[in-house]
Amino acid sequence: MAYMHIGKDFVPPDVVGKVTGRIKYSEDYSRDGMVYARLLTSPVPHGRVINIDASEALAMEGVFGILTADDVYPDGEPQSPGLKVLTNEPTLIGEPILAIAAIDEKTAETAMTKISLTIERLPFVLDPLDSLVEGGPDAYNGGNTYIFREGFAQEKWTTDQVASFRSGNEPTAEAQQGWAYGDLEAGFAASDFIHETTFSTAGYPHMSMEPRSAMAYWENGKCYLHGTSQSLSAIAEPMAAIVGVPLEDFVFINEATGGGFGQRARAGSIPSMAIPAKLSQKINRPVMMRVTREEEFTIGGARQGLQGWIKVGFKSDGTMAAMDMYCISDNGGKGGGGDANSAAGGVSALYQTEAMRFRNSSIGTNTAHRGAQRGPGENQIMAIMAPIMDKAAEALGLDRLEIRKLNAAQNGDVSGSRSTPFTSAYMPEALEQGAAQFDWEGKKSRARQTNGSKVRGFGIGQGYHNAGRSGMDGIVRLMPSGRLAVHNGIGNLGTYSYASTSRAAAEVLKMRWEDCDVITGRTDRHLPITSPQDGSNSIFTNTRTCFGAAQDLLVKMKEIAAMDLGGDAADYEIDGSRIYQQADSSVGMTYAEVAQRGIELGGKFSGEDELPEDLNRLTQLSVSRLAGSALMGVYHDPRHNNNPPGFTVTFTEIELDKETGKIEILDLVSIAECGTVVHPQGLANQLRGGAVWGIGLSVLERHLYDPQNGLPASTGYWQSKIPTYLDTPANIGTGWVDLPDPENPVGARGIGEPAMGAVSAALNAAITDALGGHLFDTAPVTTDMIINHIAGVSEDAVPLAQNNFRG
Amino acid sequence: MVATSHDVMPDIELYQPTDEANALELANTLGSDGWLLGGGQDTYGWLKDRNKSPAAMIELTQVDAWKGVKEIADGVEIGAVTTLTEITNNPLIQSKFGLLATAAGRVASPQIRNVGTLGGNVAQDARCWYYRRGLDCYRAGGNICYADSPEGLNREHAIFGASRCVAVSPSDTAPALVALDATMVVSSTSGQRLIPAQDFFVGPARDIVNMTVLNDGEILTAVRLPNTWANAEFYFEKVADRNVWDFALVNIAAAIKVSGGTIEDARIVCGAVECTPRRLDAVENAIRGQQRSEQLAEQVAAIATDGARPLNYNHFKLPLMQNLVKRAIRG
Amino acid sequence: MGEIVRYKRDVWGEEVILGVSWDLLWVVAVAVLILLAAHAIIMAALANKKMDKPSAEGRRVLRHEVVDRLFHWIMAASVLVLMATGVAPILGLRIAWLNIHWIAGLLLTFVVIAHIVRSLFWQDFKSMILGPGDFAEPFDSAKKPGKYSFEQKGMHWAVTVVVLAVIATGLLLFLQIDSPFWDRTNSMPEDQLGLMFLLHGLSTLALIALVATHIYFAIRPEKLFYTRSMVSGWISEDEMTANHDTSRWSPKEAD
Amino acid sequence: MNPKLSRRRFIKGVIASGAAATSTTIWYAANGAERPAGAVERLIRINVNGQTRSVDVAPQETLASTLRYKLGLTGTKLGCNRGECGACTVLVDDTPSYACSVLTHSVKSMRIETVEGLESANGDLHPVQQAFVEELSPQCGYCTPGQVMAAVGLLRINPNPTREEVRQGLAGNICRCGSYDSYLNGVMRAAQIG
Repeated sequence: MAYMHIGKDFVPPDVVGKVTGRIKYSEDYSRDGMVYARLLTSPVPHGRVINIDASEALAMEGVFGILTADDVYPDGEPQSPGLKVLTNEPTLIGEPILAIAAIDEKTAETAMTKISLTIERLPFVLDPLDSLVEGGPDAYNGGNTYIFREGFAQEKWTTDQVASFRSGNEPTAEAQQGWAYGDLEAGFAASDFIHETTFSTAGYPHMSMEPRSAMAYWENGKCYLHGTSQSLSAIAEPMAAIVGVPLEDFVFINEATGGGFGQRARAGSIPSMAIPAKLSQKINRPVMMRVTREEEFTIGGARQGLQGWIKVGFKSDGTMAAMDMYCISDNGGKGGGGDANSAAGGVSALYQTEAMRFRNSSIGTNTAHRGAQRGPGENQIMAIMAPIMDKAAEALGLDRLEIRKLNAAQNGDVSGSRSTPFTSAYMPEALEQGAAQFDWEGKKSRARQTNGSKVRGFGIGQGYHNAGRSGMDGIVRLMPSGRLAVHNGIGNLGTYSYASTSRAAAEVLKMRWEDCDVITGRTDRHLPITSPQDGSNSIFTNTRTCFGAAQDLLVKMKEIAAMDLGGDAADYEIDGSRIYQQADSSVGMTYAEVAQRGIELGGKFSGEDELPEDLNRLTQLSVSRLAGSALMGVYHDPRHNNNPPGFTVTFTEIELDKETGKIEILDLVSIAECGTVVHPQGLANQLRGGAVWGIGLSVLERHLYDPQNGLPASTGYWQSKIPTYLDTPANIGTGWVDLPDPENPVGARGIGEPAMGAVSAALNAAITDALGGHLFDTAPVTTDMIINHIAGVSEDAVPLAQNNFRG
Repeated sequence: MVATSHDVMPDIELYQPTDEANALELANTLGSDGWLLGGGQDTYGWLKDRNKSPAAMIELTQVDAWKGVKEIADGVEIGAVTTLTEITNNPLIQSKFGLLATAAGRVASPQIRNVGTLGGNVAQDARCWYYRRGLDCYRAGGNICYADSPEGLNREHAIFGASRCVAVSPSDTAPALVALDATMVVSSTSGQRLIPAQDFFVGPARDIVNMTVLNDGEILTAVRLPNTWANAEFYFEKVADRNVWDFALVNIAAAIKVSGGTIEDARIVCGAVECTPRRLDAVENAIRGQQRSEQLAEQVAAIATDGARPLNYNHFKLPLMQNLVKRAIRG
Repeated sequence: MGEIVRYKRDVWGEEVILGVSWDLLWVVAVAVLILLAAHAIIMAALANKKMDKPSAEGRRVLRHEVVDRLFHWIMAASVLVLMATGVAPILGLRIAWLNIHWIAGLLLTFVVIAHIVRSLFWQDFKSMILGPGDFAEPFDSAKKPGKYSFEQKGMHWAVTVVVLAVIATGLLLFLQIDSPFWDRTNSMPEDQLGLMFLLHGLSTLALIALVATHIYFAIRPEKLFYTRSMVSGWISEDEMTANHDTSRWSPKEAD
Repeated sequence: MNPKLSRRRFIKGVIASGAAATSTTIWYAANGAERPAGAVERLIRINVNGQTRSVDVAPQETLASTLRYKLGLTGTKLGCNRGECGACTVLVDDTPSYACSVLTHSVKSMRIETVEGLESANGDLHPVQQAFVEELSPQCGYCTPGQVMAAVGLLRINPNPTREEVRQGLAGNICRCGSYDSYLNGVMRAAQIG
């Protein structure tokens, strides 16, 4: 289908601001009388605040006040997992205990040192398996796990059970959660190749470039919060609740966000933004709270680390007949995360496993809080699975590409515990396209060729994430000026989807992009609700709402035209600036005229009544405030059917130096299978960025806590090993299948997360290939591990460890 | 700091002497209260964290006499506050002492090399994360090492020469200077001392809180490279986790004089394996007079790690070091 | 003057003992110097009133057997080495002191044990016992000691206590560093470790004071014959009768 | 061990441990001894983006602090404040430097350029900026000013770099979004435009 905007590049409105430095992130704002807050954070991994004596600090000149957990939770802290705004019951080092406001940061930091804090120290644990063993320490007050609707609980295995798991065996304890489909036993019985192993993957921090600084002030009873988030309008209501202010009196300002990657999607993952709001309310001054890199590490969250056991069976023809998977998920210091479940779902989706069983227990540790990070679960497990696929191919005498094609998801396929059908799926096409672009057939014979100390390795990776939601709202307004205002509540974290999805409205109305304005950036610009911008959903979800709202507008335009110019609404056609009769194009009116008429007519035309049912509260509020200002299209999106997948495929060629353990990526091609392409540059950026993240997961990034005392060791960019220019290839090939999805009006699905998983999978497979088929069963595979493997050195490191060098 | 992540520079006085005498006088007067500031890349973190609290900084980079590269009678003299970028790009160093140019070019990141100085790079403090976190370990004047214990995170730590402290020499240029048999020019108000690069660095057995032999009031003002090793065959390699920013897991600097395929003389030095750059005398002795070959490299590599004592997580440094020695000898 | 105890933060930021304040080293040094100088001045002032020095000529009696002399000098040497190596880094001297320190410490420990065993079973242990009667000795010029004078016994027991304290704490500290016999475990909590360092430091300071005093008396002219006896084993009969009650100490003749 | 931790004691511990180290380390503070005269004056003039500005600058102040909080030039971002990310990269006498890790006093006699100073008088974007827009190089944009400045600095000394040279030249700038490839495309395009 030929589109005017969909599939075309454009200049997103904020990009000039980004290259000139003019666009403002939360810490770039200032306000008269603004004071500066700094955080006093927990010095212990697990403790209880007994007393805070701030009298000496408060007596200092230039100190304006403090905020403690008692201020935030006058009725006591909620006994639930999840980050608190401030806490008296820290379960990780660096958790904010109080904030202090002063004339400048230096004074605040000095004042901090004059606060007398008495803390009772409690036992701590850094590795889930250490907590799981009977008698092991518990990360939380009241247990080491949290059971939904039941509260904190203790999950313990016998010493033998833990030891048996550690030595590579299937866990025998009952798991907290699980699902299964198909006949697992029959699947394994029918298998000619079975691979069984324990594995571990590292949790590691998000480390967005912008620390989660926030600034807040109160004016006329309203709270203005300059914050950072992935999800602009989705944040508003829950954030207002955390601050304790009615939604109508809360303005959230967030023009740009310096990266999110999962940890700024929901208010509960960035409650620290409420600190300046609460403090500002208490001391009656604007408060800026700059968050440091170390604090961003501590409260910025981390991917869940997985320790698990898998058993996979393949039939002689290469079909994945059965998959059994048991995970222990590291829930960190504040709980959270469903990585293991997603990992299992991802395996089911990508490899179309005939029978599958998934079991998981989530265990807390006194480490960074966990939550979604780019492709949570799927991206870790693909790094483990890809080398296994290759091993199966080798054992069964199949080509590595063929075994993937054989198991690939296609239209009509289903996946997951409920056997949910895909809205559409073209994985074989993606594999073929990738193979062609990479020249798999031409290159694959070079695998394991050596050149001096260097050896080549090839890898194919696949990525998946459920990539679309629905049920959100859309607002568009046709202004008397003839311009279209597309109200879009997606956060601006660098995907440009707030703009690219808005173009679906322009598409419907056939308007030039130059005649459209995306209204976003702050909630008092009256935004519709949208889903949190996580789970790669925005492209799918918000093209639906923008398209729908524009359709509603178009219907109204036609009604007005018919009303004023005669005939039936269905007789009218549009061209982007005029609405006219199909039969006689001279009978018509301009968009500006229609807009003006809409305002005059009022009622449903200008958003005053006949609004869709089930509009979200925020949307209602926005519409009520916009009512009468323009001809409005308002839309509530119904639920979609089935599972819209985002699929990726990556082919890579590496050179591994057997003497240094270093790898160099010689070639890397990533292909997206995400329905119709909405924004090619944006899509390419997601594939490139996903590649860098995949490299981080596979070979670099880490999460270090000192086992002796729980101190975090990887609090900055240096120690957490964020990939640089020189750790990533100079060229990343990209491509896309570009076949439309039926559940989306423009045929689009999301892609952000799978863009990473395919790369982590391909890279791990390539390393295994280069090492002649050695499986590390872990991610990342770092330089030292490669050297040790080649030299036959074994260290006293625990293979299933979490939060240290092995995971 | 443990409880609060300090991030703001606290009040500290700053002196910016522009002539040598004034700078030395300040260093002498301020003594241990004065922090010598080169490019500052190993300064501001300490200060922002409030883990070190000098009363004043003495900026050395405004003293022109301590900057630049010049030819002297027997070689080249490099001012201690010459930036690493300048050293990397200097034609004289590139042509005669390419080893140092290469090593300087592998330090940290371009921006750090743009302001970081040679003196600062060789005199920088240990990068052990426990120490950098402000813990009161041996190196900070305390009575314990957190890294060397059965559970300590010591992947990046020493395999040689540990004495209570297991930190390693983090510098990339230091091994090159030792390999080139450089002389360190150390000045103070009471005069100048010339110290061979090899003796400039000090391990924890002798001094557990300092990495160099500089005393209070002394300033490293220049580094002299004798012509002895000019235009020898050089080999430098740094293996680090990331190819930017990271300190070496192991690095190697070698200067080898070859004549008709025979190794006449050699100096081979590894960094990041000991608290000081480690000169591999035994390897040098083993290859002197031998034909430079793959076979020789294979034969002698194991000697390099004789006496190594790995910790819990750094066994990999032994094969890595052997492999780098092989590569250096192989050429 | 500084404080007696130095503190540090443990990993939790909690204040724990780090060790003794080495400012006390100077306090001890100055105090000992002043006291000994005062003693020397007073002795010099009293010198003319003193009776004649007993002659070293004549019959010789055995005061210290060769094995005991050997023990003494090994202990003396190891203590001096221990003090020198322990104090060197405090003074900022860059020497590789630690290995020498613990080797000397082990030597001292073995010799001390040997000495204790020997003194209990093969020597006249009673001669060193400090009884209530001994305390009258300094105030009664008529009263002479047996083999050891009150001052000698006092010095010996003070050194005994302090050396045992140094050894006990030193051995515990030795366990905290790597040695050829074990890898360190960091098993001692930081506050206990600090306490050990404090006790080791305090007993070291006491030992320094005692050793200085001991050496001072050893080289005082009127006591020099004792020092000679620790080298060659004998004192003259004249020296014995002048300083000792022969009814309480009757040594055999020296070879 | 005492499970209770008093913060006041803890602070005292900091001070005590500082004092403890005094005798042996070459740094450490402040027993109140007289310090020599000649320390820097706070009121200085600095040349930023071609304009000379008078600013009150504390001796220990970093250039990033001065730019952001004294001069309101918030285009220079603080990503880590430790020289580990490059978001604060500015040009000092044409040389890319981390503004978080340079003292303002150290560069007071030099030309400082920030991202705000790149556009021409008529508002045209600098070729690097223009190319970054065309290639859609930024994602979240937080590292972008640093990437721009590093690229401008590189092109001044090497107007026609190879892709590999650009990669090396920009290596001191982290992009957590992973937009490296897009930035490289941008710089290569800028070299053509420029």
